[in-house]
Amino acid sequence: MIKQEICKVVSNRQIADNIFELVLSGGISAEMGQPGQFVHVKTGGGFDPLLRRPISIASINEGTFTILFRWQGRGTALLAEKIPGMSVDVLGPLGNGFPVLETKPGETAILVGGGVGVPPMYELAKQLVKNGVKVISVIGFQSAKDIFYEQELGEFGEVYVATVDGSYGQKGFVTAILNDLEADIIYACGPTPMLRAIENGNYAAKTYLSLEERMGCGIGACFACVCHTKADPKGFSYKKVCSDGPVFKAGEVVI
Amino acid sequence: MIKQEICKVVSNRQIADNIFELVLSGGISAEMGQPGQFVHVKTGGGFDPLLRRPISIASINEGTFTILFRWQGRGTALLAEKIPGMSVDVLGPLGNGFPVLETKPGETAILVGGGVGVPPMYELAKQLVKNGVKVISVIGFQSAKDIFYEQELGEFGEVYVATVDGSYGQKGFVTAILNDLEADIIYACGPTPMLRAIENGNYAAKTYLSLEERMGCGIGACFACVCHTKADPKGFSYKKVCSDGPVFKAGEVVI
Amino acid sequence: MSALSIELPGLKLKNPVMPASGCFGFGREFSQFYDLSLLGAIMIKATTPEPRFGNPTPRVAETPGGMLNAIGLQNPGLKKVFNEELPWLDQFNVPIIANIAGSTENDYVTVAEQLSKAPNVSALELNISCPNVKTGGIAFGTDPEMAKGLTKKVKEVSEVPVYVKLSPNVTDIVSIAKAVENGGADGLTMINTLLGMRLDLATGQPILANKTGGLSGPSVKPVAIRMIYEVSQQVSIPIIGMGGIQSAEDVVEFFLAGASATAVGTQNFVDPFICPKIIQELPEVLAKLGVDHISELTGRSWKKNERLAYYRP
Amino acid sequence: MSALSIELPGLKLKNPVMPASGCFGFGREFSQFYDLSLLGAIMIKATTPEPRFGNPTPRVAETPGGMLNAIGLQNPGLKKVFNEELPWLDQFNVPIIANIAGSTENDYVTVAEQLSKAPNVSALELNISCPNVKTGGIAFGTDPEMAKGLTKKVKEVSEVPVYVKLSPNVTDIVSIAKAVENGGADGLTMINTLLGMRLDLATGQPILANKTGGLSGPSVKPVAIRMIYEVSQQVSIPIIGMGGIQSAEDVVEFFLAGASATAVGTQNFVDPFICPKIIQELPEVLAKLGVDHISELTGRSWKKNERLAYYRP
Ligand SMILES: Cc1cc2nc3c(=O)[nH]c(=O)nc-3n(C[C@H](O)[C@H](O)[C@H](O)COP(=O)(O)OP(=O)(O)OC[C@H]3O[C@@H](n4cnc5c(N)ncnc54)[C@H](O)[C@@H]3O)c2cc1C
Ligand SMILES: Cc1cc2nc3c(=O)[nH]c(=O)nc-3n(C[C@H](O)[C@H](O)[C@H](O)COP(=O)(O)OP(=O)(O)OC[C@H]3O[C@@H](n4cnc5c(N)ncnc54)[C@H](O)[C@@H]3O)c2cc1C
Ligand SMILES: Cc1cc2nc3c(=O)[nH]c(=O)nc-3n(C[C@H](O)[C@H](O)[C@H](O)COP(=O)(O)O)c2cc1C
Ligand SMILES: Cc1cc2nc3c(=O)[nH]c(=O)nc-3n(C[C@H](O)[C@H](O)[C@H](O)COP(=O)(O)O)c2cc1C
Ligand code: FES
Ligand code: FES
Repeated sequence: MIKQEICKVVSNRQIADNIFELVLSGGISAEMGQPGQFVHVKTGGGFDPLLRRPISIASINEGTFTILFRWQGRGTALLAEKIPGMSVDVLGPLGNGFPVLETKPGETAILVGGGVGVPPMYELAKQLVKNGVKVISVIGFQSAKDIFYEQELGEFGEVYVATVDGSYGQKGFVTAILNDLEADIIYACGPTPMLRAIENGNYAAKTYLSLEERMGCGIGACFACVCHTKADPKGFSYKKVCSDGPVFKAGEVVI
Repeated sequence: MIKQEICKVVSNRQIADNIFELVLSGGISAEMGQPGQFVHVKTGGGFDPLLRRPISIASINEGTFTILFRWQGRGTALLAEKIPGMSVDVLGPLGNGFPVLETKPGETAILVGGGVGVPPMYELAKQLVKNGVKVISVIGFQSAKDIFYEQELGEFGEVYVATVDGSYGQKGFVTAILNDLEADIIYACGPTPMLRAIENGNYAAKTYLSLEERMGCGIGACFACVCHTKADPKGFSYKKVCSDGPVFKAGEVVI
Repeated sequence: MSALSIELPGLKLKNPVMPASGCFGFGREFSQFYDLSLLGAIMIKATTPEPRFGNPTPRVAETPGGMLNAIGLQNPGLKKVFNEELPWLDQFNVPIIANIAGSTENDYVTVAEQLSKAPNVSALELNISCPNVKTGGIAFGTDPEMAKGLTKKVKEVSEVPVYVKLSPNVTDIVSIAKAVENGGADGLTMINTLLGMRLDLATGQPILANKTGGLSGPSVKPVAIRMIYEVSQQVSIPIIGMGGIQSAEDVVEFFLAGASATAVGTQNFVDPFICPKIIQELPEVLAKLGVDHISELTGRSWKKNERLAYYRP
Repeated sequence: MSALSIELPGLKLKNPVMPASGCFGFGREFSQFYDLSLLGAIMIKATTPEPRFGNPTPRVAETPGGMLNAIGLQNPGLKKVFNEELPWLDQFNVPIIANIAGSTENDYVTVAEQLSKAPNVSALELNISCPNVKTGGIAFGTDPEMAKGLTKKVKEVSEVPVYVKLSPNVTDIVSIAKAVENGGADGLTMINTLLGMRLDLATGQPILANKTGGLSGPSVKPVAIRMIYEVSQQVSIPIIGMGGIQSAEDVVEFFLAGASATAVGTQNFVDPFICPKIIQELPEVLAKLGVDHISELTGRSWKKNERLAYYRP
């Protein structure tokens, strides 16, 4: 069930250039299950900023959960300043995440994360491995200084890293690595061009993509985050990224 | 000189119902001298709230200064939440305070404070006593629970307290007490009706009043805080409470 | 609770707080959070004769103390609203105000005629102020004669009272208000969004795909209060006030300005529980103000110079 | 510094940042904080033929992300401005834009004729948009024909270029802009304040003695950006943009929308050092955007679809 809760900051640490790992505690964590869901976070107390910020759930634990975020604008700047004991107003868990059971035990899943698309892959990898799935992570960043969670994902299987500037791992985009791998299923989250390339590349029989869109409510009420369906790309039918997604099967919606 | 400085919170404690005593440290304290001047405080980091808040300087010390404020709206609520180590953006000292040297050694001064008009009286009393002036403080509040700085002012001379509801000290307004006292000079700060009553009461040969007005800039540039002069009550001449005041000689401006 | 009950043309409200159109969909999402029958009423999303997809995304952008939206009247169309959304809402026993929109007078008339027949639609809200569509919408709301003409046509076919939603993007809001009153409007709702825009420094382009959008949220509250203050003194039909309401105190401010009921828009996105919270807090705020019934506050800022009892938050 | 230099009718500015009229007095107070010659220009407080006291207090009220003011054009009058304030400002070697106001056309003409003769006045700013005075002011700014007529009259007597300051409180800002361009305006400044109001719950009455006031600050920025975006595409005279500017990024946003220079108002009250701070930060922001000269940004949001270099704050 979706809850609104004032969570407590357990820890907050910088783990890469402008990337923070924030652990929050609260009963709301008991509502979380599916990797790829997100929380909608009120980053400040008043109306500065006014709207909540959507952030993926990176990891779910007993009584706590973890989010990873990039310091980008006013909202994430305020989150970066949080110290243990402070509180954060969280609405969630929201949306539909990655279908973990789509992968059978013994099958291989490739988890593709680009930049701040990496976070949900951690909980996903954890759950897949628990189910006996072989996990390969392919994560892409701009540059060596931006890399995070390479080791953490390494707990669950091989990890390949791509950097745009070639300062670490494979030079270029994650797709360069995907060309050389095989899997039964791909789960991906990252910038839209990356998702498009993965969809077009047909790297596996099944592909699930987590989309990003500017949001108002995060719960399906404001129609800020809709996208067309592939079946009716110019028509009236639509999906809401916040409540129908953010994860869609490749081919379901126009990205 | 007026400075803008990010001061550090040394301490912050509640001293009466909704009344807080905030001690700040910063080089700016070296610029402060005259009691009755004020600082213009940015209470939050962004634009919530947007404007600074004028607060009287209550006491000036080596490297620190003290302000006392009533939790009223958004700005003072944020100030009330400050804890040691946090920072506060302060502009000041602003305005012209009470003329300490108007009172000769050996003379008697009555210091009248109403509610959050009490704070500047502390530094004023301190300086007057240092100059060999006899100080009597007359302070008024709504109710017993609102009283603060009775003891602190007691360090410098007699203190009389009035409460509107009679729950402590003299029932009624400060003027009831003033009727029974004599002095060479009166210095007063408090709500406008109190200042008017003191002006009209002619309780001493010389009277100085500290005015309150909604402010924009606090430095004399926006014309938010002007008042007419008594010499030309309907004309074009004016005084700015922020930069010509907040302290005026009784009879100088229309209150 | 009777300190909060309000009667307006077509509307018996247990309290004067309702979600604003477009900020609450058709209620389904919020019904996860609380019992919708707590609400004074529900203003449902704008309905057009045919389904609309609306504008491309991004459709929202944050601004200082507010947000821009350019949804573009996405809605499932008259048929689906009538056959599915309204019957679903029937379970809550709460008056529905149906927001109607279109590109032509005919569009409005079609939707009005049909929706006013729905058993749980207590009033219509004529949206002549949507800034986010190419044709219709705001055009009707910026010209007094067009606004009056449209109001008349809709009144002719509507079986329930008609409230007209005014646009703040005008030089003279009073003349528009008077025109629609003359056209037969039973009430006004105001304000819709202010036309605004934000540019993205990363690209140099507008953030919204539609380029401009409608500004809502706390930042517009002073404009809403000013317009309601002006209009309420010049018309004799009631006003449902909105624009930046975040608290019970804000509701009181709208009443003092001249509103007879209020709607909450953007804040539903920030705090999904905001409407029931405000409803719960109102009696205490009224008590502090020393008024027995909230309707005593309507227009108090201009009706008499009698000051309120001293109020401390 | 040459990446910031700008030439506009009558104005050679070393940078495009100036304090907005009414938010900087005649500069005396801010000269305590920094050397005024750092500024691109100074827009001095509105001047009327005779001294004015302005409105009763309270004259300001805070709003979410903004403030209301109803100063009411308090100023020492033409004579004193000409004989005392302008000569005092001469020491700073910074172009002065004199904001002129009045109740009648004659008032404007009188002030324009005289102030345009002052040696350090480089341009006039015709304030036809002050919302806080009973006569004149905004009335001239909401009617295209009146605006045009007044512009013409002032142009006839002015010895320096004339910029007309537009009011955002209109249905169609483009028609006003075109009218004053036709009237001979050399440039536009926009926006003046939005008409707004706040009520005090403690009394039930407006906080401002004048009841309504002009809304400024960050909350109005999206409205300013939208209007400059619209107007700059329809006129061929330059625009000095203002409304909620708080940072070098905001200045860039105004340029992208279509401004050729910018003014900072309310933020001077929050941070007296804001103008020199922005001037200092601008070169770095331009470098991040990959532009050599700030004027390349004017109208970039609509001029070409060429995206800017990727920008990270
Ligand atoms: C489903 C979902 C999951 C996400 N998960 C993560 C995550 O795990 N870690 C992470 O760092 N980021 C994540 N993002 C992106 C994150 O929401 C934005 O970086 C964040 O909102 C920026 O806020 P800001 O105040 O710092 O930036 P600002 O640019 O000041 O934000 C201004 C407005 O734009 C919106 N906005 C800006 N960038 C984005 C964006 N990329 N996507 C959506 N809205 C945006 C903000 O929400 C806000 O409303 C996710 C986005 C979505 C939609
Ligand atoms: C020269 C001067 C000295 C002052 N000294 C003190 C002091 O030492 N201690 C203290 O508690 N208070 C003092 N005040 C009053 C204090 O400024 C207000 O209580 C405070 O600004 C309220 O801010 P807020 O955000 O809590 O309230 P809000 O009501 O949310 O404030 C909204 C706006 O109204 C203004 N405002 C509200 N009340 C007042 C007021 N009484 N006077 C001026 N502006 C007001 C605020 O500055 C702000 O701009 C002083 C005022 C002046 C003018
Ligand atoms: C996302 C969004 C969608 C809206 N859709 C509509 C709509 O369909 N019809 C309408 O009349 N008003 C619509 N509005 C305007 C609101 O009903 C309301 O008038 C406005 O937002 C001001 O109130 P607020 O500041 O509380 O949001 C919409 C507003 C928002 C933010
Ligand atoms: C206190 C105050 C006084 C103002 N006085 C004038 C004035 O005399 N003449 C004028 O043209 N504009 C005046 N303005 C409007 C500003 O110049 C500016 O157009 C407006 O405030 C928007 O900019 P901002 O949001 O940066 O403040 C005044 C604004 C404020 C806040
Ligand atoms: S964000 Fe509101 S519907 Fe998706
Ligand atoms: S507050 Fe600006 S002049 Fe006094």
